[in-house]
Amino acid sequence: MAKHHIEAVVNGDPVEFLCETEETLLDVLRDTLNLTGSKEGCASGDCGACSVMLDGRLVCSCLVLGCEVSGRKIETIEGMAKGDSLHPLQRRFLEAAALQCGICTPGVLVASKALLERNPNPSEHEVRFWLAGNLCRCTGYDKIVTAVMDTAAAMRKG
Amino acid sequence: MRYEAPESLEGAVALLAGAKGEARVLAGGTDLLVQMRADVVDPDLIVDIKRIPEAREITQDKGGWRIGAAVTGAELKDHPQLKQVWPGVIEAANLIGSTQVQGRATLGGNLCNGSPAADSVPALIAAGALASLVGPAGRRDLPVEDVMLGPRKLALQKGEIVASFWLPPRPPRSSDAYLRFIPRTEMDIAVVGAGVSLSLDGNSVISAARVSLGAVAARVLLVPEAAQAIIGSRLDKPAQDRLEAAARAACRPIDDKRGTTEFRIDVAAVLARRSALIALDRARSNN
Amino acid sequence: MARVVLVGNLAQVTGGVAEFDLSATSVQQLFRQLAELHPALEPHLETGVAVAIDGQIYQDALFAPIDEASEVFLLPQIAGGASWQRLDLRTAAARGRSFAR
Amino acid sequence: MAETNGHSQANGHSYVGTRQIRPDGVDKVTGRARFGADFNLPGQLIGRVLRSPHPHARIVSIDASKAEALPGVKAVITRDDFGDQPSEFIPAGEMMMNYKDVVRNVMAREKALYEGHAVAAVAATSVAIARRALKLIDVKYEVLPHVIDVVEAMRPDAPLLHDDLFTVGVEPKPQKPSNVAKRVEIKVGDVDAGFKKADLIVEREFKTAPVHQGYIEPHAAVASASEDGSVELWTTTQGHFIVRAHCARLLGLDMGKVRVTATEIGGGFGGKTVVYLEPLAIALSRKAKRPVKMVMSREEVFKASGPTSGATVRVKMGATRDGKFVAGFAELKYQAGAFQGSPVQPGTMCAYAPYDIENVHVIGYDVVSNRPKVAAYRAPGAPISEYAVESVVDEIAKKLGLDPIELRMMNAAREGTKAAYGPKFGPIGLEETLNSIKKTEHWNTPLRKWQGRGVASGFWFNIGGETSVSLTVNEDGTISLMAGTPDIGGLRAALTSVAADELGVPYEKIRPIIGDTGSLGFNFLTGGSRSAFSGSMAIVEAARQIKQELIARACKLWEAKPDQVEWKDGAVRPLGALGEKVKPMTIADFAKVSGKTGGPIGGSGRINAQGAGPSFGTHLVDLEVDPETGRTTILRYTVAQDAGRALHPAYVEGQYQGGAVQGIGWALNEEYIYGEDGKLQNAGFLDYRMPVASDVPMIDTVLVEVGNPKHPYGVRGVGETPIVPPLAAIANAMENATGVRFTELPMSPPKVLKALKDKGLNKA
Repeated sequence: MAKHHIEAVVNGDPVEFLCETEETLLDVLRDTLNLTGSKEGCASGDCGACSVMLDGRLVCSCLVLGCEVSGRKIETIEGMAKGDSLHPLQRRFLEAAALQCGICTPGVLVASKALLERNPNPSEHEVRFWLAGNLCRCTGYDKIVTAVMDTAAAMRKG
Repeated sequence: MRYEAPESLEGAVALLAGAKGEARVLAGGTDLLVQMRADVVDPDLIVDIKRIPEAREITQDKGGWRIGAAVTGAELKDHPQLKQVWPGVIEAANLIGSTQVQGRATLGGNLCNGSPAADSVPALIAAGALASLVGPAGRRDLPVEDVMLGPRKLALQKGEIVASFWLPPRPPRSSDAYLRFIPRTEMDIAVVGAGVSLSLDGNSVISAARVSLGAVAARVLLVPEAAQAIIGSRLDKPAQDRLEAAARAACRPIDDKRGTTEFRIDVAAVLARRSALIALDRARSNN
Repeated sequence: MARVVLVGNLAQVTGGVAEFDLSATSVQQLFRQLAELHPALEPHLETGVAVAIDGQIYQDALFAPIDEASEVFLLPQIAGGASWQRLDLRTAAARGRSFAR
Repeated sequence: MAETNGHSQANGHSYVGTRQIRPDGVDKVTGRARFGADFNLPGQLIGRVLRSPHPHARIVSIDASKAEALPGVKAVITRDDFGDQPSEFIPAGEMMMNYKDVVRNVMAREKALYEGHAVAAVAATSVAIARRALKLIDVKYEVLPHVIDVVEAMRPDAPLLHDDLFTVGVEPKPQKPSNVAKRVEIKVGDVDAGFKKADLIVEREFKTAPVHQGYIEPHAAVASASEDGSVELWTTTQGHFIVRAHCARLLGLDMGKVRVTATEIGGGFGGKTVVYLEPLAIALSRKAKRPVKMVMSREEVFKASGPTSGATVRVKMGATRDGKFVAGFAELKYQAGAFQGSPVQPGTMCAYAPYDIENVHVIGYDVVSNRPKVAAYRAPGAPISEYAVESVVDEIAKKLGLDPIELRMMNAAREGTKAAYGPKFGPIGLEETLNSIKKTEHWNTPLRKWQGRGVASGFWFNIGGETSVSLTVNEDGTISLMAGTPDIGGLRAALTSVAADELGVPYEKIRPIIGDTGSLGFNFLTGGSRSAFSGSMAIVEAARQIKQELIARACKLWEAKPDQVEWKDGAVRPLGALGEKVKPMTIADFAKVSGKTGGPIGGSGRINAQGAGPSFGTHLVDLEVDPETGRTTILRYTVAQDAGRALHPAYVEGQYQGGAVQGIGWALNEEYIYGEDGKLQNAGFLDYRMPVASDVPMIDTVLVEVGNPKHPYGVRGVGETPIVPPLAAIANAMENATGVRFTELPMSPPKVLKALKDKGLNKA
């Protein structure tokens, strides 16, 4: 069967690509669109390293087929910084050493941004449960959770 | 591998009924894609039902609620009224996987994946939900407990799909709850799940109840004996003990990597009691 | 004379002798003297031991000085990685040449 | 000692001890950083591995002709593509290593020895074709009986993995082969005499499950072999020089023709210290004459890489009435996986290292079974043996009615103590960590019913080793720093701080990179808590060379004698009368005239770092047990550890926190679960249950700094010790909460509930 021809919007830019049915959105992002910021840690939705926004919903791009995204909006880690300025979460993660190896970081940042857009004042409990699908093996989560809460506080102040 | 995303139920049914080889319905994809990647399934046709209006909507219907089979957990959680009326169903749906998985996973997919450990299924069964099936022979309603026959075995005919679920009208002083046991706080498959739905009379006595247990048998169980054990009571200690005994008696679990037989029976009883107490507490404040 | 103690299985190689008094002033001399006394120790000394001199552990350090009054322990080498890469890789690679296809 | 609760003092340095932004940070928060699987080369093929479905089987034949004939398949490799390596033991510590095993682990030869063992590999033009090709390879197996458990593998009638494996370290030498590769021993004093002096003897047997390092990034490599025999390789590894050595040996290549570049690495914890895909990718590329990219799936990571040993450990300790330890015995049986080489030796040496005990005897066995070959995992071997000992220490405290911290304090190793593995300790910080814990508010908060508190200490040696770095002064006075040990958790930030302080230039003016194997001299890998310790020593040396060179050039420029100038605050400064004639020159000033004054300026540190300082830590944990379900919740956690000196305190805290949470996983839920069929049942993150964010509390840290006198900044190395204490701390807290001593890890809910039920405690 011929490949699917898909048009979608990624990080605000219109994109077109061809994909096989079995290719996931993650495969398309990484291998076809060369957006390798989203990572494959498990390919089963258990690690969150491939987190992206799909029409405003946080999803694992490894659990979405490429052919499903026709006409839809996708936001990835590559779209998080605007121009020269990092998103406040990105900045805070750097200042707070909220990453060690950095492989989970793109997914954690995309997920954390989604949280703060819904809930500008999350409790520690809410941050931890929201991020439960983002495995990190290096940090023990402490500095990640702290950085998300500190960013939220700073953003509330404006 | 063919992919189709029909915009009507009829279109989906026609595709599935006419499929040669293996055909799979794609709702949230959180199980299907994993199984495809692991070479467990290799379908010739995938029918994505997310462009079908009925599968994507939450509507009021006949005094109750109709929830499309492809509505995601995240959408259920965001619905302003549902969580008031069916908190147990909503919390069960929101226990399926992570926030990311919530953005995709659906009630229809959770049921049709055919796992006895599916989190939303005991809550739906306790709620008395009906699955609305559409197939080549038309539409029929089936109680959710009758849809799944065993692991990966469903009562669906060829070409038939679950289009939506209907939750019945709720009398006052009613509520529900769902608890599951997992070793971690998130991200695991239920080792045991227990859903309880109940209604109270004017004297805070349980007048109606349904109890359902997950992951303790080859399919999710509706346990009428457990419901009988608490109907007519205020869920005092003796009623709790009867509930636990009935829950235990209903379990027919297996030993596997997620838990032992003994553990599952013990915990099923504990969760049935704890769920019932939460449901009771909620019902009391639901006037 | 420095006091030299073999820790662990090394004493098996020497037939149970675990303590020596040696006049060595460096690890290199120490190894030479030990190898003379117990030739079977030699392959272990080449790449296989760590040397603790007055509590300080040296690995692969032939020229580390040993004092008259030093207390020296020969220990199994300590690896941070798996035991099988804490080998002398140069030796390994050099030997490997002769088995190349 | 500076006890700083995370904030180090400046001590005259301006960057060391402060929390600088990591130089590689922006790339990592924007998705720009390139990890193993992010590399692609023009014309690359996709490589995939065919793996054994059987835990133990003789490979009768492999017919790859159908796969080779499939359009799009460019190469297939099997055992026939690797020359055999002789059985030649190269002494490596008392652990021997044997390339006969290494070549068999990367590609099965006579037998498949575990489920997931590589049997063949293909390179094809697409993933889909590669997958189809694997299904066309016809492997005929003769299935053999398998053995998984370590104790069963030691039985004389157990299925034999290697018919040429004779136990080393026993006299007389065995006549029959067995699965016991070796017996090792550490002996100090006379334990029998020691036990005679004991008023209390506690003896217990413990069991731990194999656990995986669990890095989130799967193994990945891209290889490009050319017609002239040269090879380029990009791989995610803890040591690209080690990868080069292994690949050169296995494939008969000149080291100089193999250039290995370490990509950014998405976690390793010891698991990325060996080769799996790399030799296969090179062999495929050599055959196909095109670049080959290989990436493991998560299932392959679990089935064919890592984990660390599971073990059975017996501990017997004796103490006097007032709590003085007089004898310690232990017997350790460690799984090595399919090939010998478990970390049992360090297990024996670490078991009693935190204590001053006159009489110690530890015996260890290295045992093969039909599991993946173990790889290093953070303080390899130590968590297992120290868990057992620290559990018994806790029991002794309870039986003698002593405070567990006081008991440890009474027996703690300190400067001058003869370590249980032989030599005397220099300055060490165990007592300080115990004191720090005792002073925390955490230690003094009350607990409720079903809550418990546990404490345990831990030790790791830390190592130095061969290290090469370079510092290059660029034309504009900025500095390029090159290190050769992959940066897993902030190394570049730490080394840049040291270089900035040594050279007196702003942190931002130094750009660090990890150089490839062609750009630097040999570097041992990132492991053993060595990379910041050794790297900073090498940086100090490289900076010294630059300063010396600049002083020499200043003397020539100023026609001065060396005693008329000095290096201070980032510049060569004239002293005395000379100061009236010339102005100080900064590095940037020299850079402008470097061509005229002798050429490019730089320094290199090429050292074999000695003097690594032992690191001790003490952990404190509160938890709550649900008596009706056996579920454990970690409520509160505090880590105190001696860092010697924290070059970058935030990343040191990160090591403490991360190690503690890995330990929590090890203690509570992580394990390899095998079926009767010898197959791994939980080869995925769903059922291999690593802690998620909602499973753990904040991890409080106390940075203890007892300087290491052998390091210019006092650094000890911090990465490994943090995973040692959690297992026992949690087990001790479980005992405190429930009254039940758990001796088997993980303490998963079914086990806990069963134990409580057996004692009639399973009611809230």
